[in-house]
Amino acid sequence: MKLEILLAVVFGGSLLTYLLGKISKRARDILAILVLLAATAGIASLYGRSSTAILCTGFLDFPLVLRIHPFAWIFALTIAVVGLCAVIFSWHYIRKKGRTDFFYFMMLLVISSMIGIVLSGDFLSFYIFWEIMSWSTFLLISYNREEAIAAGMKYIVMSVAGSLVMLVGMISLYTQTGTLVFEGITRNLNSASSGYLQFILILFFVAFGIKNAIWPLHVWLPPAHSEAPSPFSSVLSGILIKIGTFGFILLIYGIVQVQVFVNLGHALFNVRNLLLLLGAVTILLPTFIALLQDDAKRLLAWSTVAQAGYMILGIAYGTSESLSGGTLHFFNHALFKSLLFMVVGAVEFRTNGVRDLNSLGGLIKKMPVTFAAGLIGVCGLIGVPLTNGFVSKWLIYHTLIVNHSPFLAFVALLGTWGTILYSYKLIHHIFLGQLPRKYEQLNAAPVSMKVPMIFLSLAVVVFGVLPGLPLHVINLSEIGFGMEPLAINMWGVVTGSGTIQMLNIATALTLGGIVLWLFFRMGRKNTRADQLDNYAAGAPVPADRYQYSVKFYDPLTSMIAPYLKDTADNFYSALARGIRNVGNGIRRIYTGDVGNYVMYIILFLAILIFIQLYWKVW
Amino acid sequence: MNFLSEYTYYIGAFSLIIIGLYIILVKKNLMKVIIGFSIFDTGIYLFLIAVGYLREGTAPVFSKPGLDAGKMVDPVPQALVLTAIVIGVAVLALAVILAIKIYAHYGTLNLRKIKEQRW
Amino acid sequence: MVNPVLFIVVPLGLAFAIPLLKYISKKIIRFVPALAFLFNLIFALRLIPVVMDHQVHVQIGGFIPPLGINLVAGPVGMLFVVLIALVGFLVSIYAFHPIKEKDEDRYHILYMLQLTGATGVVLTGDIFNLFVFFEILCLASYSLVAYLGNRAGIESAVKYLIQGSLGSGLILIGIGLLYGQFGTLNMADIAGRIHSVQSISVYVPLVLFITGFGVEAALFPLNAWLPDAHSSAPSTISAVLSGIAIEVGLYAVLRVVFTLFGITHMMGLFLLLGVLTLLIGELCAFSQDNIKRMLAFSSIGQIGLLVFAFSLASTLGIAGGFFQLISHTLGKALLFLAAGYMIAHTGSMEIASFQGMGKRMPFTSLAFTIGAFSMVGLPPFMGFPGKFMILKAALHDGQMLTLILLVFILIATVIEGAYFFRVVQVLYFAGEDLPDRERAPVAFSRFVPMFLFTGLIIVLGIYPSLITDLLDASALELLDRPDFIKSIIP
Amino acid sequence: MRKLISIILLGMVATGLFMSISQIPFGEPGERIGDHFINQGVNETGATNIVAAVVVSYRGFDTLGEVSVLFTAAMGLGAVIGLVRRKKTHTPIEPASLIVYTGCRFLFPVILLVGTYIVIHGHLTPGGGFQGGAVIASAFLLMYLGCRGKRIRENLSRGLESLGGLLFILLGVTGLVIGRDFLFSFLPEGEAGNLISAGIIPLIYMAVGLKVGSELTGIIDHLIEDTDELPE
Repeated sequence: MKLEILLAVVFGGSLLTYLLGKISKRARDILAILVLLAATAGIASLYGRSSTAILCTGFLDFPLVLRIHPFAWIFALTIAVVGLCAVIFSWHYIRKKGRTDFFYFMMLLVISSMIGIVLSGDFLSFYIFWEIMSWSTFLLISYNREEAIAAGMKYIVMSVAGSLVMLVGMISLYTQTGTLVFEGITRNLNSASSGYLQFILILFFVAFGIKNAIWPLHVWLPPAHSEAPSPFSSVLSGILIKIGTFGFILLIYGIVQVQVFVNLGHALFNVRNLLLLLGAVTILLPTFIALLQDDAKRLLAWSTVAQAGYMILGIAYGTSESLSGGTLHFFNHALFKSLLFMVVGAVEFRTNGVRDLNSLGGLIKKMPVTFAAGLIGVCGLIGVPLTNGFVSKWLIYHTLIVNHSPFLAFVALLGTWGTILYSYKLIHHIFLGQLPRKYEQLNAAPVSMKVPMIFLSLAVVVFGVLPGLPLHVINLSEIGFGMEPLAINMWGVVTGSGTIQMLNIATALTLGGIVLWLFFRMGRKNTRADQLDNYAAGAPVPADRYQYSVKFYDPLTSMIAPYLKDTADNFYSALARGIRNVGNGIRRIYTGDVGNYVMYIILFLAILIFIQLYWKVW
Repeated sequence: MNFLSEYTYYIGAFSLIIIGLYIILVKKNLMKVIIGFSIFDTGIYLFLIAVGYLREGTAPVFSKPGLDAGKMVDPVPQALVLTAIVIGVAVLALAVILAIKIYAHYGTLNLRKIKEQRW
Repeated sequence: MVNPVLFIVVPLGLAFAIPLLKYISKKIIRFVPALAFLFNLIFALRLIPVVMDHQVHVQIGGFIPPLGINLVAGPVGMLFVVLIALVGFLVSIYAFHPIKEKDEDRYHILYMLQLTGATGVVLTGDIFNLFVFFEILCLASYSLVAYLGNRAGIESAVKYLIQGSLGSGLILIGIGLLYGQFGTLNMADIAGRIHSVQSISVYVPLVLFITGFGVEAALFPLNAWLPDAHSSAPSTISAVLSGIAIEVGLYAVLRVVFTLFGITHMMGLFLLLGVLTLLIGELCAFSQDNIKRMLAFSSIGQIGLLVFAFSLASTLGIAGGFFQLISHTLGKALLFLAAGYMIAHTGSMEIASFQGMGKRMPFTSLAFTIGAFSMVGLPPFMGFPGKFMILKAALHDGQMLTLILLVFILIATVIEGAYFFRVVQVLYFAGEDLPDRERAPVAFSRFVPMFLFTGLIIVLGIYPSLITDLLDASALELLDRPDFIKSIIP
Repeated sequence: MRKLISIILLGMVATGLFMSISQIPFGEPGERIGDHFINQGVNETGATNIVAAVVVSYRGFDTLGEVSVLFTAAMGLGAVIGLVRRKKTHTPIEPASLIVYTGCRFLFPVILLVGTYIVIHGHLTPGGGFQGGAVIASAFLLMYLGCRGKRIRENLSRGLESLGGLLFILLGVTGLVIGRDFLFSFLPEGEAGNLISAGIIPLIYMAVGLKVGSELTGIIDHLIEDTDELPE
């Protein structure tokens, strides 16, 4: 499929969906799914292709260029697939709410603009799609009213700030190189000084870092992800923040070139080290902040911030293995995090909007499919072998250890440890433990929710067993960046200092599993005991005094909580308040007394005359 | 005193302008401010006329034959002043009617008290 | 080719004729302004290709330029004429519904005179004639601000009048000083001789002009009238004041600075002034609860941005400034119209009272949202190319001062985004969700202008190249001063 | 405090103004466009009053603008007052004394005549449309003062106003129609000094006189109207 047609289909489809919604709600939902199916098929048909197309010859005398290459392909495909899943998921989810046409329109617009971003071949079209994505996201985040309004505000203000900084960086690149097309910039950037490159990189890092939620710029993410409607949360967390990741890879590997990037600046302080440091902080702090959360979606949101840190580590490290790790982690994270948001969304849907972990529990019996999906998702998140998260994390750890970065490796491992803790908290609080009385009549998730969840769960497992599939595409894109590709096969990766073969692991695990199963099979038969038929210190606990699982990691959390203040958030809030106060103060100059106003005019005149008398400017 | 005789008209005109501005700046009463504008405008008209003045010149009207064209004052500033006066009248009329309306609404002409529109 | 003088004469004649037309039928009066500005719009658009090729000079009364008054229809002038006619036409459609029960004819007359004055200012080549038309614009504005006759309107009009006529007085002194030194009133003629005299005696008229025109152009600190006047006027007039009047004031400043005086070495001062205006406007708007005051302060901020862009004094900067100017005119007019319609519906100017407007007035809310997005500079709306061009020009300029000021511009833009997005959120997401039934019908006369403004904002946002040639030609006209002078005074 | 600041600032402004003005020699002939008007004005326009030639002919466009300014003010005044229907005066107005009353009625036509004379002879002697119009308006002011309760018909004054403006515009556009410039003097100049001479200058002055007279009268009328309304 041609790139222009692809974009026309998705953007036109979005608008058409909105208009169709005025006629028939059902037709609209189907059309939305069809549009994304078409997009997925279209993108899939472009596999392995590298080509460019001109979208428009002169926008302000700049050509708008589209291009496809393996690197963009994997992002575009992920976006389309996750978007498709989220739209299917919305079928039931959104029906009870108002403004559904608007929801679908914005949802498709966000997805379309993200496809536009990854397919753009120059900075101007990149920026245009980027901004369309920003404002449509803003409208969707605010969709849930009440607290969502503040979340949307936080998002859009940071987003506008970031994109303005990007605009400056982009125009600065233009004045330096005379073009905005990516290839042209790469070609003309050789002569640029190292200081200039670092300056440009920092500008873009701010912009991409805000989208990708790197530590001091992450504050919009937790409220936005938790307040957005759940299908959109999974888009947000699964792919939208990865657009920042895309930007990082594009900038470092596609434009500046990784050899230049690694050797930039000082030995000790340079943008690479800065980025690595921030990546480490982004893993560490948010992981443990996630541990403190009692809101399921907020927990996942913080987890997203933390996982983004892994990607940053992988990308900023700058070897082909680390890039593979980072990119693969992006791909995997898109699958399991959107899956997890759907799981939470399904629960939220059935419980009428309950997201508080402490008031849920025991839903495993009511929503078994959802539980299974959640379990697989959580396993992927932790990086349990045979799920996809394992391979990408292994690649990242391997890079860090082999290249002698013990501190970073330690942080990464510590992050995984924390991940295990909060993942278990999530799965336990929702699905295990005691089923509250009020949820006894709960139904299982509707089919429209099950389908994407099952699909994504399968994907998590399949790509966990066959990591060679995505790694193959990633290799193609690394060749495109002029890097040495990894030695891979269908089952895993071969490196000089270690090999990972999922076939072996799978076999070993399967054998182990069979042994365990036999062991339990041969052991004594389990007896089922009634919930109240147990003892606490010799006395039965009355039903109403039964302890639900609240304050799960109380000793740990009370120990670490004081260190986990979200200082960045407080800083921005104080800044916003400060600006408002300054504004309130400044507008007092318009006193309402016209005598003062006349005085200002005369003052202005007098100052201008004074300037001439004193400095002789003319 | 050559200086004064050289620039008397200018000094007079600019004194009027400055006095008018001073009244506009300092006075509280809207009517007084309007009067200040009147003085300010008058100063400007005087200044414009003074710019076109020619020593011992006559009016630029060939009302009888034999008038020396070289002795006539510049007619352009006079035309400008004519226009400016009409504009001044228009502004003055509007200002006065607004003052009347202000009084009807607020019961006062004190500009320091008419401060509902601010900030 | 139509004679440019008709752009002034036709609306003026129709305005004069309205009292007579009233005897024929009271109904037709409200269509007269639309007719006049439609005429202007069509013929001005047809004249544009001609002026792109060469400036059109028109003498009045058959006297050659330094003697008689001449009109200069260059790219800059025609750009403004088209803009004035466009906004005038669309806003006059909005006024098919009477603003006030009584005195409909006076409203239309004043409205036409206001825009005629603006057209005269941008077309004339004579400094005193510019002053006269400027006075028409100002006087009509004072009257229209007070048109509703309520407390706020009268108070704002008085304050506006005091500041405005002070500014006019200063301009008149400046004209007198210039005539005294050069003995001519034609702008090109003065411009040709300006460097022949001692600096201070030219500098003082310059600052008098900047101060005088700056009052109307709403430069800080001369802009205290603006928030009052814009918020108290009827919404149509707010749209015109914000979309046309201050831009024309800015045009006068530009004409004086670039063409008349040909300044090249004070631009740092203007850059500072522009950024100061921008920051103060946006900061004040940020803490407003009254929607019209917020929009008014936002206009101040936009003017600051324009001043910054023009002060870069490069082709890029001026072209970008013009683009942003057009974008601001269309966007702010749209915002005022949409806000005005919502205010008419709710009876309150508090932003908080607009809750649920997205359901009750979906089209108006959409129009407001698009206008707001365009103001902030989001693609694919018209504000984006403008901001892009200005930033490009600023970075191309590359001086340290510009780059430092750029940081403040970015901060101001973020603040601007914050308050505009807040209103958008209130429109759609604040308060309880309303059922779909409570939808207010959109009157045809309200729908058409808002629809056309919205359409223009989107079309020009996607195809900015439609007008960039004209903008480049305009920038060239302002910068190529010797050519301008030579073409009028050979 | 305010006074002190004002004085300081105004001192600065005055200094600037003075430094600029000191470059303009007072009362000395210089190279100005006014010289051309004085030397050639009679030939070119046929008016012996050069100021009138400048106002109407050379800078006729200014005059059109000026008329529009006055028109704007009149309209603005009406709009601000916001009264269309005139209330019948409920309180009986104390009439002026007989002498004043008779004097006013006697002077009224005389003043009108003088005003008209000034308007018509604008191109020959000092005076013209504006001055004459103002004189005509003063006649009506006298009537308002002396013969209380008498009012002009608003419709009539507005109609005349409108006619005056349209006449001006039509005279201007005629120049365009015959293929020359706007406000081109399409009538023969005639012999300077005659009443019927100077091309379209007298015609324009008549239009201006009509317009200014009716407008100023209207303004006065409005002001009187509104003071009637004021609370005691």
